[in-house]
Amino acid sequence: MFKKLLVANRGEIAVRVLRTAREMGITTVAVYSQADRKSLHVEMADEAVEIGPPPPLESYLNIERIIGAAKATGAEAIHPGYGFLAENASFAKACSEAGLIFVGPPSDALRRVGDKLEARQLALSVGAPVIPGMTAVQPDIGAFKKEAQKIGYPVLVKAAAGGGGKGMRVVSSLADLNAGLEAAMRESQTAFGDATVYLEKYIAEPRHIEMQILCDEHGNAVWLGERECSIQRRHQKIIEESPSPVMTAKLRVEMGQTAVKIAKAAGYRNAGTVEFLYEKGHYYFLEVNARLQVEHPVTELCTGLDLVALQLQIASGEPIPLTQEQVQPRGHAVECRIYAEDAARDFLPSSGVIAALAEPQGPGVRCDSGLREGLEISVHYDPILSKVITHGESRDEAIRRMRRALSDYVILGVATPISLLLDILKHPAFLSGKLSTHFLDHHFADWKPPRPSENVQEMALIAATLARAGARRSDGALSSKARPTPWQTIGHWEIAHG
Amino acid sequence: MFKKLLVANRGEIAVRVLRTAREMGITTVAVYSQADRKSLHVEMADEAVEIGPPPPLESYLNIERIIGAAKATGAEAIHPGYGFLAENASFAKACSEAGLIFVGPPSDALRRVGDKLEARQLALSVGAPVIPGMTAVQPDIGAFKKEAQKIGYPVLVKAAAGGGGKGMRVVSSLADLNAGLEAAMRESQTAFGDATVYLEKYIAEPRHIEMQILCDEHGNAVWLGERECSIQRRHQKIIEESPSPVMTAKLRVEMGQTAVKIAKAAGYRNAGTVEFLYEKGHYYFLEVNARLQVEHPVTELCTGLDLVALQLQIASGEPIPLTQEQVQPRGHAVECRIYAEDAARDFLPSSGVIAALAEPQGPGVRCDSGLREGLEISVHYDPILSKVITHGESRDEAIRRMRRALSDYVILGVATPISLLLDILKHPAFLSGKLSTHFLDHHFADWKPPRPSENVQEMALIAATLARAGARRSDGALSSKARPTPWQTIGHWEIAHG
Amino acid sequence: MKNEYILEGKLRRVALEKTRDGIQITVDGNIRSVHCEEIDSGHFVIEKDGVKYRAVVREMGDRTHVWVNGQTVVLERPKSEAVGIVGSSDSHLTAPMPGTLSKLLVTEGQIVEPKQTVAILEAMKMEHNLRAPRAGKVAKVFFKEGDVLEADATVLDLEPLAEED
Amino acid sequence: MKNEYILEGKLRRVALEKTRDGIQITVDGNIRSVHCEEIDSGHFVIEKDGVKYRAVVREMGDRTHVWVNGQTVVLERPKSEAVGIVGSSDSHLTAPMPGTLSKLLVTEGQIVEPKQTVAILEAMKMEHNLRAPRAGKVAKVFFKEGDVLEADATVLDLEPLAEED
Repeated sequence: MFKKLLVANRGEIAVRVLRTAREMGITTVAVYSQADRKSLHVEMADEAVEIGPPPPLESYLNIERIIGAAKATGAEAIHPGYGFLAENASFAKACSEAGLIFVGPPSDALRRVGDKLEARQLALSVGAPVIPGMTAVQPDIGAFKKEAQKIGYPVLVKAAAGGGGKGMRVVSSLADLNAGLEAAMRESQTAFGDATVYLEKYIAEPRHIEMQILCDEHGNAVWLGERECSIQRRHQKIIEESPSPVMTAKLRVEMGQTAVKIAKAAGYRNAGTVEFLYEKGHYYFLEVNARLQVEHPVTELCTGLDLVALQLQIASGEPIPLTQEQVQPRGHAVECRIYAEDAARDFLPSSGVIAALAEPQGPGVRCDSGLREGLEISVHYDPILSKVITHGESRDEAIRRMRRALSDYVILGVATPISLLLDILKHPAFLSGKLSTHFLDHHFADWKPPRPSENVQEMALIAATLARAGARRSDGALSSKARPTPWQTIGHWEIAHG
Repeated sequence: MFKKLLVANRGEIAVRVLRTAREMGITTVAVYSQADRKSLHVEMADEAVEIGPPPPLESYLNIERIIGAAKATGAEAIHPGYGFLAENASFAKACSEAGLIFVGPPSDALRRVGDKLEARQLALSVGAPVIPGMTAVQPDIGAFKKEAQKIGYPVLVKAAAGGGGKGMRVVSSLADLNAGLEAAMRESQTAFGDATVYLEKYIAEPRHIEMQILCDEHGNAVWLGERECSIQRRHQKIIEESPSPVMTAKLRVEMGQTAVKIAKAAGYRNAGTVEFLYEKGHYYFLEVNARLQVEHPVTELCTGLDLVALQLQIASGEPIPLTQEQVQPRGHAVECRIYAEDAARDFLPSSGVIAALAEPQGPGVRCDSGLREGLEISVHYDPILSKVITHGESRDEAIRRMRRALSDYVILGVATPISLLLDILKHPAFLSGKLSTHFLDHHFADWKPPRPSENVQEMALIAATLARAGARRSDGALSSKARPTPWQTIGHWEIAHG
Repeated sequence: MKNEYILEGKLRRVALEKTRDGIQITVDGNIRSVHCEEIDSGHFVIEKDGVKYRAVVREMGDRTHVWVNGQTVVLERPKSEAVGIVGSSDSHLTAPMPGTLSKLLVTEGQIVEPKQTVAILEAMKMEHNLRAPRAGKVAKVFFKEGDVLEADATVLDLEPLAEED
Repeated sequence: MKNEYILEGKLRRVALEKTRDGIQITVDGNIRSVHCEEIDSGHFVIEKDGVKYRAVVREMGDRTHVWVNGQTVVLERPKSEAVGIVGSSDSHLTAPMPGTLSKLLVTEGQIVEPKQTVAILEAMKMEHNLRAPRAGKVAKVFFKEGDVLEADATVLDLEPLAEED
């Protein structure tokens, strides 16, 4: 095992990777932009290197700076997290050219699965079911029109380099095709630096079900069970769970084996996810996510494995330490993503300062977070703040636990989707497992946050007034630790009747 | 299932029970003494009832007040936690007489296993191995002298009503017998209101290994695997783990079956623990802990079960929802207890205010805590603050994870044994699993906290000075929320060389 | 002390007054029988009619955010400006967050429908549609494509449609 | 600003001084080349020679507790009293924590050996032995069995043994 690891990411995923690395006795190096000087991942690492101004292109996407930081600190390996450079074949190549271990697939495999069209060909070559659509990059709008005509509207325009729902547009008629292509290309260019898009049949009511896999350089490969990620907004997952409510033991083995076949055909290595759409008993290969995914904790809680530890072991050349038979998922896990966004205003990202924070705790509750009070949530980066993951003996227990955890989660200062998530977790369609990627459109299109009851409103008014009274009283009476000790505050008030 | 539960306890265990009850949709009632008005368990419950002044006898041990609170709030059941009234047969009886469900064994079973001598007889009756010693209450010092003579010094004087190491004394010669008896009786009277003590053979190098069991009123009983709790100070556990490093599959089944036999013979119901001493391949019945134990999370992390949920199900008359074959422990779990005590000064309890707090988080880390910043740690109660429990695929991973978690745990204001725990977790004898209840005496008798390096000392001096500078600067510039916002503080200082 | 907030568009008044028996709390002039415990700075447990409410308060400029039992309530301090000024959302279109104006879809003088997308703002690697709050004529546009906007920057002014429009 | 602390029995001096390039930190007169980041009130990350130290500071009366990378360091403010006063631990025996004096094992005039248990304090449901800090004669006992003691209450005074003892 290497001795020193640089984590080329920020936020909750950098913190999560750093924790495992520290537990393995590996010295850790964080990198950070000028906007992230006070971030938790910077504090947690043994060393930290500033790599540039806030815009990602000048810092977290700056390959030269990151490799420079690794060389300067003597790091032997780089973990890219997710997003940023995680699936960037040039970065993987630059790492190996600099003599650094890239904790992820080899550059070739990244390129192969990163190109959606090539990945599709790979899937076809091993006999995996795929969605009807384009099989090669098309030069002009005419080709798109023809293909759309052939497979029938609605069609889906997708970025070839895409992921995370970016650079994707549903086009329901010829009249909208041009605008949809343009929007997808513009977004793809911005997000991935590549405007190439393609087109496929739009599946009306799919579930998103994906399979976690591991491959090592010794030819071993295992699948670790599925995650259902159908609850999405803006094509981006917000609730994930495992097992999927529609999964059968037979289908799981079939999808698992298909996923491993695709990965092997791609020369894949390390942890990865093969995504499928599922509708009415059929599944279709969607794409390979060649990275540790946001929702990986769902699989960790079910299998008892530490995927980051396994990633580091595989990257250092060790074989996968378990056989397919030793993978024995247990119970049910659910993850809710907490974004800085306003669910009532079309999920508009929200920036600001974390003014108050209390994260959920307790048996079966895990909170992967990069937050602390006083942290500024910058406009420069993906607005994910944290993830709450719960595990229970049954789906019902995991969901009830999640409701308890979310209703204990205090975040003030930025908007979060917590009240939407709580409403979803109570919805009959969710509870009965009737999911599709259009779940939110079907059931929550006009969602408004529940109006606070008159009692809750009055308590808010009273608490705000008490806080002002308290703040006033502590003026000039503050201790040197700059916050009032309990006995300096207003204390216990018993209000007499009448 | 009942609809409303009163939790007759405080601190971390009350919080832990409340969490599961809330997840099960049960309305919760907390009780609290005047010292605990601002405690987390009071805040977390749906309702809260003050039950008296700080001394336990006037509040948490006041049966009448607690039952009164249950009646007044319409609670149908009472969970006693551990300590206080958890194993009090009169309390269990008073509950059932008041028409309340006591979440624990029936009063008769409590009395039977609570009397150490009767429990010994029970164990003998089912063929369980026991430690040589007294088999009945003895009226005078003469009988103790005779018995000690018979089994040979050293002998152990134990409180018949005892537990948690209270009311216990090792006596190594006739000369010390009188003093030992007196001390044990005095402590037993104080702790349990009963001065009855007895005597048994003192086993020199035992391991403490216990078996978690569940029994329901339908005659079902299962064992959930063992915990090794050999690392103790003052006869009280501080590190627990599962599985035990010396356990074999065969021995586990044997001890599990023995534990279930004893419980059945006692007419036991609900969750409980049968404690054994183990030495050189032999095990001896020690006692039954007729309650949820402090270290129950170790079993929860290994089995994936929620013992409190199971307790509530059993108490409401449901059968145990799983068979012995369905109990499939996985991986390894370790628990460290965090007490308010000074490990360098003979574990002297420490009282004070929690001035700073940051609890460990991350994959495989659970922190059961009743803490928050500003909380006053009172002298009136058991000094347990919280528990850190880690789970890993192997013992090694669980231990490494615990070291990471403890080194991230910030508690200022009261002394804690964290640096001792960290030293134990690095000790070769601990790492190789060579444990006994005298582990600390053998390896840590003269332990002193590691001296901070000169660099750490200087950083402490610099940080303290910066904090004073910051506190000064924020004087008069404080916002109404009474703490400086990040941009009011001294911020980013780059110190020029020479 | 007396405190005023705007909540759900209504002016609400809270008063704390010392009495012989403790402190009397009134909301909009009605006495509230509650039990309050300050747990920590800005952190309260309030009991009313046997029901407990956990509240965490943070003042952020003109707004006070209060978390109560899992819900967040935002209180506004009444503005000192004279009542009657039209809300900014009605006559101006403002950037809801900082970002780059990646696309401007209207020109001055153009008539827009309610909810019509008039501009696209790019922030946090996503595109966000800025929509007209109501029907109107674009009176003035303050930025051009590619400009970087601060939060709450006015992107354009809308004027009401004249009868003949 | 200048700050003085007692640490491990030694007087340590820290000075912060504004210079043209930033702020200069000296410890005991030696300039320290460090990079300091204040993360939150009383919460710092300090880097020295490429190594990072996380520090959390709380002042508690005369003592400052500092958590640094998992270790807790306690700094004392130098007392203003004249040097030379005998430490309380030498001539008095004080209660290390609040509790009930459950057993008093010596009487006035009795001679005690170092580490001899002279009283038993009961607190947090446990018994704690109070031991003589050194050999001496019990000059005065201030409490009787059953009394409730505050932390740091003097339980008894010890006087040095005369030659003839």
